[in-house]
Amino acid sequence: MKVRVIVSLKEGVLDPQGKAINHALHVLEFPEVCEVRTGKVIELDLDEENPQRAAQRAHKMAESLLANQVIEDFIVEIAK
Amino acid sequence: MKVRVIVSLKEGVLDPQGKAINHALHVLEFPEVCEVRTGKVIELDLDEENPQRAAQRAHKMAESLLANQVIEDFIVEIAK
Amino acid sequence: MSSKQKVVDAALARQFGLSGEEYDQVLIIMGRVPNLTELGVFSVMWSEHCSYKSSRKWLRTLPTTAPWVIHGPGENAGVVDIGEGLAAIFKMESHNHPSFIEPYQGAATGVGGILRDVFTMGARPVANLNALRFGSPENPRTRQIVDGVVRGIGGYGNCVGVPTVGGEVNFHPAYDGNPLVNAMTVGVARKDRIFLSAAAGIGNPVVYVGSKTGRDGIHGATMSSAEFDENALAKRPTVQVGDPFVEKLLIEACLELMATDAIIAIQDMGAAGLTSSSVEMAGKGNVGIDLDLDSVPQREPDMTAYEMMLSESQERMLMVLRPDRTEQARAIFEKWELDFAVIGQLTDTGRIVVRHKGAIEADIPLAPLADEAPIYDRPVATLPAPEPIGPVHDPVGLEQALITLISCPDLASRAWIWNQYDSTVGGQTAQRPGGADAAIVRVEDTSIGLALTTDCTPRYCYANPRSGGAQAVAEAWRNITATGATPLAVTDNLNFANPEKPEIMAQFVAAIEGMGEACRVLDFPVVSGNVSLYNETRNPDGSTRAILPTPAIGGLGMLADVEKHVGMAIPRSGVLILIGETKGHLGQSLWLREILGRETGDAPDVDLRAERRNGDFVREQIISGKVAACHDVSDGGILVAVAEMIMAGGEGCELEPPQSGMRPEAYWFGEDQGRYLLAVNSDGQELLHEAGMRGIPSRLMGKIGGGGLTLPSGATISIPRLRAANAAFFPSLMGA
Amino acid sequence: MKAGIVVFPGTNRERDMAIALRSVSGRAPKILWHQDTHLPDLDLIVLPGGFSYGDYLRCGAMAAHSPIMHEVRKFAERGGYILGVCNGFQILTETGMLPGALLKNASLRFLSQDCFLRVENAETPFTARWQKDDVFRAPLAHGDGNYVVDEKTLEMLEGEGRVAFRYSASDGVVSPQDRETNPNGSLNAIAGIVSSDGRVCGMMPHPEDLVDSLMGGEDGRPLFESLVEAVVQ
Ligand SMILES: Nc1ncnc2c1ncn2[C@@H]1O[C@H](COP(=O)(O)OP(=O)(O)O)[C@@H](O)[C@H]1O
Ligand SMILES: [Mg+2]
Repeated sequence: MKVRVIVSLKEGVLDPQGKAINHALHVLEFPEVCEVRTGKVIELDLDEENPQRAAQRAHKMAESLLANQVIEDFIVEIAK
Repeated sequence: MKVRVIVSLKEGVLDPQGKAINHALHVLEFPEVCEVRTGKVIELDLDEENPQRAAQRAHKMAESLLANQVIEDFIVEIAK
Repeated sequence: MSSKQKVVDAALARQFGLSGEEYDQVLIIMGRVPNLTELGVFSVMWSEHCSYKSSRKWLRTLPTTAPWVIHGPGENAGVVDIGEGLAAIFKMESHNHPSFIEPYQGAATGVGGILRDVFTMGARPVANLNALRFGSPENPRTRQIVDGVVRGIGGYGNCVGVPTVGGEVNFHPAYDGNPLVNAMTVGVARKDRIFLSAAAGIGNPVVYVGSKTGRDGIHGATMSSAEFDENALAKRPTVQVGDPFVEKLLIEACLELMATDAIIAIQDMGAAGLTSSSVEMAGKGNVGIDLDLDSVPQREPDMTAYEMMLSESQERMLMVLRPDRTEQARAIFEKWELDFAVIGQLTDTGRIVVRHKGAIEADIPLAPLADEAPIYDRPVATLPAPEPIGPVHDPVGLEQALITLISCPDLASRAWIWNQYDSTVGGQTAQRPGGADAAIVRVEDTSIGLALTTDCTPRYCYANPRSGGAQAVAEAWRNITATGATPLAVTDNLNFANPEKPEIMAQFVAAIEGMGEACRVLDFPVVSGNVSLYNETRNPDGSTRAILPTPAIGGLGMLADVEKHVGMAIPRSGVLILIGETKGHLGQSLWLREILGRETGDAPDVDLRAERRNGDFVREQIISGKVAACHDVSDGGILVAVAEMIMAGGEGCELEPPQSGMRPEAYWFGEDQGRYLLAVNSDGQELLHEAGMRGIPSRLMGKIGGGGLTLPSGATISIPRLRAANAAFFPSLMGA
Repeated sequence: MKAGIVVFPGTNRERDMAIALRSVSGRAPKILWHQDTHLPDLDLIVLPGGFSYGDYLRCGAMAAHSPIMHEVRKFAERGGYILGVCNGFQILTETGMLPGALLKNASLRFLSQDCFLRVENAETPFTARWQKDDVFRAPLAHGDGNYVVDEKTLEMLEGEGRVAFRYSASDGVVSPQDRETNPNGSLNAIAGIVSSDGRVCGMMPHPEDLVDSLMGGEDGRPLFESLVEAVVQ
């Protein structure tokens, strides 16, 4: 089962990388870009057939390692 | 319209970060983890109402800036 | 690609970079048609990169010995004696083509590769340097390449914890499609514990350690030996990705194992990976080697023998161990969480035999693979005479010219770059980048200092390859001397274009002649190096553009007492004295290029005997404690050198009028060689007298003090103005 | 002073730290391995700089889960002194032993340069040899040193005098918005903080790399001298 954990900075935490990309996209003539936020994807290939259990375990992994909840939020998605 | 670009290393390209996370998850007693691949998410808020056009533009941005196509692949997803 | 599928013939061999004659030679050696894996082995072993087929004849003419040289060329790196039972081990290597395709990973893996060359010999790496050449700043791609290369060098070196202490950077349109990334590593080992690569002991296990093997950079060795065409970007060969974290573990694990007596031979897997490491180890030891690829740690499923033998996955080493120490070795690598696998053994067959899944995938006699590798005596054209310098006039005056020069790409402050390199890790860096003409690193727990530098002036090498080659060596020697250190030996990285063109071969041969002569006169032997050819870009219309000939020199010197070294920062008081003769040579000078927009004239003459005499005098003065600061006069001439000392020290200087009978711009900006500026705390008379007694040209340049650089006219350029002009280029090029 | 330095896979400033500790205290520190679960008798544990686990995922995140960190935490609870420098500071925040987090430098580049630090609280075991408002120089070398913390905690840190060091100009002027003097963009120009009992200190710059005039100065020595003094008492 493939599970995807997406970790991104909490709202309110400055994302200079996002800002830099936003700026660069404007320079490259993508004026429609209003905001850019960056984050990390961690794709897990789990030896677990049950999607719900897989998601639960991934959630645990995110809490204990993949995200730093002082500054980051995360979501877990089951890959199609 | 919110669009998400997920950039990840091409298949076969070494992902040192994924390897290290995999190792750490095993130590933390998540033995079910078989493989970990890491990537970046770039969430774009676009001034564009048409989902198709938004995706197209995001695709262009990925090609010209967000992904390094020598070693990276990307996908574009329309946020729900 | 499977060994079974492709039909091997002369046409395929050509695709693999083997000429018709070379393929015929393969057929004779094999006595049959080779299979695909075997063809792959020949093609990488006989590539320019591994066989030095165009350059070997000329490399042999370089001086390589001296009483302090322990190992010259032929090992993974050069080794020199630095006293107290210690040796310095160092080498430079290029990663030019990979850095053009993927600047970050290309540069990063370049650093990783040269580190392995050094620690494979038993040394703890103590310093990195990098010699970089980029295209025109106006070319938009230049900025991306600078960004990626600098991040990559920093990303790798910072993580492994080896300080990056020096290097050089030039910009020139000739590097637009072909930047040069030359990385140098210096390590320190005990003299009695140096590890070599010749395998020995029939039946001994062949052990693979480090990272797993993937399909990375297959045919990198042949790629770096072929000229570039516009399609290179589109082809996108599997780029190698470095893992500096694993490299750090590999350093620690290897050094831990090297403290035991387990290792008989060891070799990093560099270009052409498993093939070149196994062939070279067995070949040097005159033994045979059997490999069982089933045991090779693999990152991807279903890899073929061909892929495993040619993979250039990073952070791997091959060792021959004492059989009774294998388990002890395994425990060390497991402690450091690295792969460890016995993948074969040494045999008495004189052949390399590769097995995979029960089948023999390659069976090649080793001696002819090495001995019958092609060597070419390529045609050499007559060098064209340098373009005449043309009429010279000064349209702007001293002040404006100085400001223009210190802000130009080749002289602007490199702080933007070195501020991204960790230069202090290890706690032994006594002179960081910018502090002295050579970086100074103390050898831990001793009073020994190493002085390290890289040098080359490609515009001189283009105008006059022979003088340019000599100048590169002389400048490295001078930079080391200017700190008070004694120059010991050099490593080189000979970057040239296509050697099949007689005019390029002429540059190559002349540069080596110049280098060789300088090395001989200065007692500065070449102990290691690397050749990178085919550095040119094929334009869409089929024409090609060659790089400037760039024989980069990495120099190493030492101080028995590191406390005695000096930097280049002007002190609080005293005078500046110029040592060496000023003739006002403006050919190929930066003044000519930046002010008159011309790259004309001959390179400056290099008088090696004067160079040696002046340098030996300067070093003596520094070691006797009479000198507060020293800086050599090179790019940009005297006025730029004075400005650099002022910017580094934050103290001004009032300059004396120029030599009579010389045009001011020639005096102040001429690039005559063999000169130094010395700052002394006294009135300088004693030193001037001493120089006079020895017949060494010397001259009072000015009195230290005042708020900036005061010209003989009385005009003063303030220190903040100098610094601002000098600082602007990189931030503005890079957009921060 | 009996000091121990923890080595994680990827740590690279343990030697610098050992040299500094030995030179100031006259005693060579013990090197501890990240998998050790038994600590020797120690006064001080140092988590040194480097790239533990390659700084992959987040700096310090994986090291924070090492077996030894359990012992380090217990050591702190017993009142032992702990110093985390650079990667060590990142590890301390990842374990929650110190509040806040270290984000990418505002420039998004690795920075290696000298900075000036102003001593904000001279009453801690790490700073006693200085006076409040003293300024000293220290090299910094990191990609992720931009200190952030939520507003409430920040108020508490400031209120309780737990900010030990702030980035400043050479004359002591602190300007958080100024990239010249606050190079990584840290909140309130915070360069180092201490725990509520003052016994755990985390800081980004490297005082251990400036304890020898040959290397450009001895500005970092007072920190180690303060610790030696604290231990004696
Ligand atoms: N330009 C040169 N001058 C002197 N020695 C050289 C030069 N180029 C290569 N060598 C020597 O040839 C040997 C093989 O070099 P190389 O193939 O680059 O090493 P590696 O296999 O480690 O990449 C080394 O000992 C190297 O020092
Ligand atoms: Mg080698």
